[in-house]
Amino acid sequence: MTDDLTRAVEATLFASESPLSAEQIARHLGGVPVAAALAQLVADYAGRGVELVERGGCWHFQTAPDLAHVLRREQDAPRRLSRAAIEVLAIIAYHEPVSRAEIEAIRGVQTARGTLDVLMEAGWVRIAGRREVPGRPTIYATTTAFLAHFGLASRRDLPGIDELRAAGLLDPVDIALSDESAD
Amino acid sequence: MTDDLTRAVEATLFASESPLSAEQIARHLGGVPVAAALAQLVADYAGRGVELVERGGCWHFQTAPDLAHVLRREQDAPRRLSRAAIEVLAIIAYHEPVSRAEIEAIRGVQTARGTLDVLMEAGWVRIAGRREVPGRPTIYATTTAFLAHFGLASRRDLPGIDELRAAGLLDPVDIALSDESAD
Amino acid sequence: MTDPGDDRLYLALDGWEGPLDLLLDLARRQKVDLRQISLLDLVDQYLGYIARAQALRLELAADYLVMAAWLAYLKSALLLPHDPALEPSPEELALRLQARLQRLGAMRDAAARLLARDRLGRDVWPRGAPEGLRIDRQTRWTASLYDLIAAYGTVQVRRAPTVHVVRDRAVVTLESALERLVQALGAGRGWTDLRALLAWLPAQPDARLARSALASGFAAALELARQGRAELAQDTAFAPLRVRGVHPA
Repeated sequence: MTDDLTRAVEATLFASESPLSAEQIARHLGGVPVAAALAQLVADYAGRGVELVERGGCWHFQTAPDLAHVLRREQDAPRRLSRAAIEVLAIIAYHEPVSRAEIEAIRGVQTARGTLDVLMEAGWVRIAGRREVPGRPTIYATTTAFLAHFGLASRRDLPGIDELRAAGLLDPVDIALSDESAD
Repeated sequence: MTDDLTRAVEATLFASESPLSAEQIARHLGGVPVAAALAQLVADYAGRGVELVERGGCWHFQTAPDLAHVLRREQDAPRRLSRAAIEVLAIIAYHEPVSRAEIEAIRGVQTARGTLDVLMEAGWVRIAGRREVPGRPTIYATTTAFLAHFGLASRRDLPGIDELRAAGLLDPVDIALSDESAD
Repeated sequence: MTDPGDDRLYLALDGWEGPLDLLLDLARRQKVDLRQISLLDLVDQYLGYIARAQALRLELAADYLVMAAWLAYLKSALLLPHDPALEPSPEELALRLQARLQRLGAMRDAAARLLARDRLGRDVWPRGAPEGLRIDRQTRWTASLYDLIAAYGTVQVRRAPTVHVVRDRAVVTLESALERLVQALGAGRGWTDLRALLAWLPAQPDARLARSALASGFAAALELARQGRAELAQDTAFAPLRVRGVHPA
């Protein structure tokens, strides 16, 4: 059975919002010496999930260092790529290695710097060196993680232009015009 | 020597900023059952200056109640509730879920607009839907924070609730009958 | 006003939460279990209290007065010989009032017992400085192969010079409709349904061709009317449009 002073020290340290020196604890408890109680608590908590430690003359409870991994947990937050990002990714996949200026030329739109960052953060795009032309622009290529995510054995598995056209993905005809007989 | 799971549960509860249900702890620790570890910890801490308690299905460590006098500080005085507020809180706790009209029938007086707001702001009372009777009145119930604040493991621990129920004093309130004096 | 107890009563006027609260307070002064209070005494005490408050010209909320009237009625009903026609009976009403007082009293006691418990933040404390459980949210980007390919298709389409192709289709031009109409009107017919004049269409006309012919024919008729070479008439809205040629004398 824990004695009352030890219990009081224990509760005081537990409830305190900041580490306390032995003097502060003693003052809080009416001026009694607390060194023995602190030693007792250190022994009581040894090997538990929580321990009593002294840092710079002040005492506080902390979770055992070997359990740090328990207190941090990773959680996946799935997010869909933006339309711009997936367009840039597609251009890199079909044209790699490709520079940013080339990507912009193909898209016909400026590419926000963040878009390439997102793709690199996702692990799908990597810097593949520099092109040996004036200005030595950085060139980008896809990664094996890209192939894995999209279930491709290699880039050759990407459907070719002819297949895209056959699938109607390159049909330039204005849909509104060709649909007239429906009314 | 405390086993690893118990230590992990102990550290998790110590580190958490709010009470955790057994399911939350288990999920945090990767899906292992934690009931035995919780029981072990309750036993370990019994009689110490800190104890492990369950409130409304959620667990947290708190200081032992008998040390209140040692730990109480000036700034701890919680905001005083008005008599009306504490009475309304008791009525909700013992009768929940209960509508405003039913609360007023018991108290024989209209409830000031701010009274329920204060209780909801304190986090002790929540809106529990609507009663499916004409007018679909909003009904109120207490929260786990209410149980935690008043040190109740569940509503069954409300002081005297069994006797009150046996005496018929918690029967559904008949607004029409109890309202004859106001006609 | 000589009884200091009365003073307390009056001074506490604002302290009551309605007439039921005052009744409960008065009932508790009888210092017996609420189930055994003398209701007649209680009614007298309440009415006496109200009377003194009025004598002192204290402002009483209306519901105190309503309760006073109701209690006076209850008292007279209880004292008068039993009238079997009264429904509910005065005894039943008295019991209900007692039940209400008991219920309110029980809740008031319960509230006091709740307040006296070891309350978190007043008697017991949670950990003062919890480390907190960190949940690192790691963004996992997703996209499907279809998204990728479709996006590339979009880019390619945007790159390609836009070619708008209007499908070849059977139309009756305004010129040919004008020509037809002039011919038909030239034959010196009287008023004729415009549609009849367009009957030179093939026997099984394509629906779109017929529509085109009608539209062009209508436009041609308007043009001829504008030029003074034809007249148009319609009896009512949506009635057949009739047309006849105007030949210079």
